[in-house]
Amino acid sequence: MNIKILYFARIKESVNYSTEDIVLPADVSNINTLKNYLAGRGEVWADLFNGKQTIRAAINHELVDDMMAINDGDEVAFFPPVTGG
Amino acid sequence: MNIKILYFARIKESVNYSTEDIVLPADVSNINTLKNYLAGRGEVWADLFNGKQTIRAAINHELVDDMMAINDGDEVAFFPPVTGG
Amino acid sequence: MTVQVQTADFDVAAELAAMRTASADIGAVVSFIGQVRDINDGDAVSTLTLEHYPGMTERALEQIEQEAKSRWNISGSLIIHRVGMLQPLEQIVLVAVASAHRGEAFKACEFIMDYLKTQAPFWKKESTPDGERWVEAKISDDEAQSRWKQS
Amino acid sequence: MTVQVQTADFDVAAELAAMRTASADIGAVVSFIGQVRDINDGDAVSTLTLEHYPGMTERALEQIEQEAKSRWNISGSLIIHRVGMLQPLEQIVLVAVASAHRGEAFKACEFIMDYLKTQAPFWKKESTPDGERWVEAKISDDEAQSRWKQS
Repeated sequence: MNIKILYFARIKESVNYSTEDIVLPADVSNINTLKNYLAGRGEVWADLFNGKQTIRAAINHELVDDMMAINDGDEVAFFPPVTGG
Repeated sequence: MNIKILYFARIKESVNYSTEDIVLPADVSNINTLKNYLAGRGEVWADLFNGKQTIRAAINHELVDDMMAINDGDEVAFFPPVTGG
Repeated sequence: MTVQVQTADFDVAAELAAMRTASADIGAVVSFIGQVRDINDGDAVSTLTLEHYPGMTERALEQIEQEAKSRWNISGSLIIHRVGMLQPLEQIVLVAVASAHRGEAFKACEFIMDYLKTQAPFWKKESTPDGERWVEAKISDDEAQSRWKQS
Repeated sequence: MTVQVQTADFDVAAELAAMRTASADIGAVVSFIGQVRDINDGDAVSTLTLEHYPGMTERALEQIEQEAKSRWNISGSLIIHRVGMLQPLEQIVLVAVASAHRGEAFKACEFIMDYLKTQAPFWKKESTPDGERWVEAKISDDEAQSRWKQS
């Protein structure tokens, strides 16, 4: 399936992407498996997505946990814990 | 001893005084005995000071309880529970 | 630490700006504005008259501010309370607290209001279609204050 | 119930006056103003840049307001949050809640701030003498939010 991924704050700076459209492999079905998939892209990605850092995820503008399923056409976002206010 | 008494809000309206200077009898030494003394002035005063209504007292601008001693030259005030804010 | 008791209205913007810009160490300003409601206990209110005890009022408000300052790490506080005759929608009271962090500012501001409601010598009289009446103190205000008692 | 995310500064006086005078049933307006501090974690801060997630930000803030409205009897609420580059002493955020009575306004306003701090997608980057750095989330903010959890 096709999804859009957005990156914010220091994650965006680390991966040098703010957004990408990707076709997910068949075995990537939720946030957790997507993180594992991204961690396989190289050292920078592994550092971010190997589970040692707290990375929050949203699907279609809703905060979700790692077990949340991803569907075709979703907008997925990864970002650090928020620091507004 | 000589003291000044101030009355506020509905107490002032009931007794028709806002302030008076009085010489206290020898047996009036604290707020409680002063209330009893004032209650003896007549029906309006008895209604206010017989203990059935909540009447707060202050001495020299400090809220006090009924056992607080009164000294010569004090400014004593009687008023209903406050309702500002 | 400022206390003002006055008949004139107050300028919330100017007061909050002065409080906020007093120091660049201030991260949070919490404020409370109280205003005259046009209805109370089910009756229409056309005017509200506030009586107070000059001298004691200022002293009581200053003591409340001091107590707040002793309990929380706050940079500044302000209490402005009006007296005299007010109409519905007019401002009655402004309490503002500045602090480096929000939690202390929220607590100190609510503390000041809860103590003001039970300790500061102000009395409200309402004009309603049935005539004038003194506003009765609320048990809920005593309860609000008692939450802050320290053992 | 209003939410605004903007680069421009906001006029606290106008916003609070509009909120306060929306109804003569309103007796209390509690507000929070957050501003840029010139020091953080012991280092001088020359500028603060706020990034956010357009679309999700507004949605998250609206959900926080809805949750506050469902928990307390409030007449109105307002959240204005700035993004982009700010200097020390500039205003970052205004949260205001109007209610008939003060207790609900205080609780709802602090609730909105605590949730905003942990749920709304904003990120702060500071410029210090040692360069730029992203502000780290605080455990104390998670703890502040968790106080409001309902069983």
